[in-house]
Amino acid sequence: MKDAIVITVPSHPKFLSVVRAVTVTAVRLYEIDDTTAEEIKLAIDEACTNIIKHAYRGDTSGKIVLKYSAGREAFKVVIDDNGLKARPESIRGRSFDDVRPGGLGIHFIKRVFDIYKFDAKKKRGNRLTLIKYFEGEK
Amino acid sequence: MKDAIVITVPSHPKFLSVVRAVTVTAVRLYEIDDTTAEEIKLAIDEACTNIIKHAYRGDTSGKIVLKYSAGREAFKVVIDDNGLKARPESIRGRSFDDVRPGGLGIHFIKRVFDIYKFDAKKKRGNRLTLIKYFEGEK
Amino acid sequence: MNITVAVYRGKKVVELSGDIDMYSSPELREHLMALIRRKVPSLPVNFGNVSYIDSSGIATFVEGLKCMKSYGGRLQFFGIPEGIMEILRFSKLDRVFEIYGNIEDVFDS
Amino acid sequence: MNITVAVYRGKKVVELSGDIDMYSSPELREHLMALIRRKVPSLPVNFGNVSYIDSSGIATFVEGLKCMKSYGGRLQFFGIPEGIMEILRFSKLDRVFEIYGNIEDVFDS
Ligand SMILES: Nc1ncnc2c1ncn2[C@@H]1O[C@H](COP(=O)(O)OP(=O)(O)O)[C@@H](O)[C@H]1O
Ligand SMILES: Nc1ncnc2c1ncn2[C@@H]1O[C@H](COP(=O)(O)OP(=O)(O)O)[C@@H](O)[C@H]1O
Repeated sequence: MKDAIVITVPSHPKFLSVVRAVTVTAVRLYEIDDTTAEEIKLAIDEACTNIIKHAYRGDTSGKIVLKYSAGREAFKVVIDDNGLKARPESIRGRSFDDVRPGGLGIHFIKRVFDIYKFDAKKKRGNRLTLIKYFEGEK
Repeated sequence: MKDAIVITVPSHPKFLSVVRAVTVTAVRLYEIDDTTAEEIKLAIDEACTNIIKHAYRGDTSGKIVLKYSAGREAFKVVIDDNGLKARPESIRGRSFDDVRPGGLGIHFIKRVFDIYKFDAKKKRGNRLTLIKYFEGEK
Repeated sequence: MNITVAVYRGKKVVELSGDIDMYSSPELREHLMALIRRKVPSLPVNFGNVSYIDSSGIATFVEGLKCMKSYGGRLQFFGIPEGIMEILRFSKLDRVFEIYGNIEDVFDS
Repeated sequence: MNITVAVYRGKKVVELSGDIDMYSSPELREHLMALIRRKVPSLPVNFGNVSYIDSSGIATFVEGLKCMKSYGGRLQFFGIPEGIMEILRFSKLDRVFEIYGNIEDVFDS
């Protein structure tokens, strides 16, 4: 998991385009196929959107730090914020049959990432770890 | 100069594509026109290439940290490394009439940036500040 | 994202391009709702030049659809790129929205 | 960056695409030098699909040109996008390299 890329952006939605650009270019370095790359781009965008909405409650003066790395077995993104603590047990996507605005983000994240985990030891803010395992050898 | 974007990449040429992607997307946020955006993309790439070649002498295990920000008057990029100290007085592009490989990078950087300055106070490594002033009001 | 309203065969068509995300969806919502408030009977939306949509963009359209349904209006998507179609299928929203191949299919419907 | 060698009217043409930077230029150098070592009398290079070139890429071509000139060979660029042409003009290298509009112009030269 060496060769990490770290990016810090303000918690303002206008920086999501920067996060997407880094994500797609980073993913390409790790030789991940285009379809998966698009799924990862959406997932990371959704994770940041959730931080802006729920952890920072729309306060755009906070920070989001993303760290991308990959080894032979997995691609990993660790996302830190200094917002309100998430209650992981209450994070759940809504049922697809219940059609109303919202509640899709978590589904988009879990569609592509095998691990979606908040670090319980972090004192202030949140650290979310997302891991996607590669299939077979790489 | 708030709302900064900070990115850290290893001093390996394969991460230049990530730096270019961030640069172009960042520049677009600050409403810089496309021609200038392309010039800035090239300039930042050249500054990082120089760090890999001259500050790290090809050692790919170092780090390059880029901080992008913009105010009403200027667009600024500050680039930090932990490599060998540059001797700013010896940094000079070669004459265009002397056609041989190399020596174009500095010209590409100074073409678009008004300020190209190493921080003399930095103890270890280098801090290069690049500033582009906006013309007229913005 | 860029949003314009074109007129095709005398009917308003929403033309979208670029990325629709948490940053741009409020602007999309504003334009969409301005049209819907006038109770347009049908509203075709061209997705042909949309490069990206996230859950904020989708939520905006779900909201628009609910509003239109309340007065019997129809929200009609066409020209959806495969990557976006995939997201709608995954979210089971391909069954919820009216989806057409191109503008002619919308008019023939 | 992607590099392939096509054959057009019985002649080798280097086809480049993507970004040429410090990461990809060593591969470009290898391919270019392998051709030049065989003392090809002329070498057309298609820039039509090149999205980006930095000083490392330019240095590679300057080196290739110098090698070819040593035996009277000709390095010929064509299809250069405006952004890249701008960089060559700025570096005064538009006077150093042979530059053509398209492959036909190269053959007619
Ligand atoms: N980073 C986060 N911090 C706190 N709560 C979160 C976070 N991410 C998601 N949640 C909770 O999980 C729910 C589902 O998230 P999501 O599927 O993205 O839908 P939405 O954000 O549109 O409601 C949210 O409504 C929120 O209550
Ligand atoms: N970051 C740096 N650290 C130390 N020396 C540098 C740095 N950047 C440039 N230089 C010096 O300035 C010279 C000119 O730089 P440049 O125009 O980029 O050409 P090139 O790197 O191809 O030689 C270099 O050869 C080098 O001696």
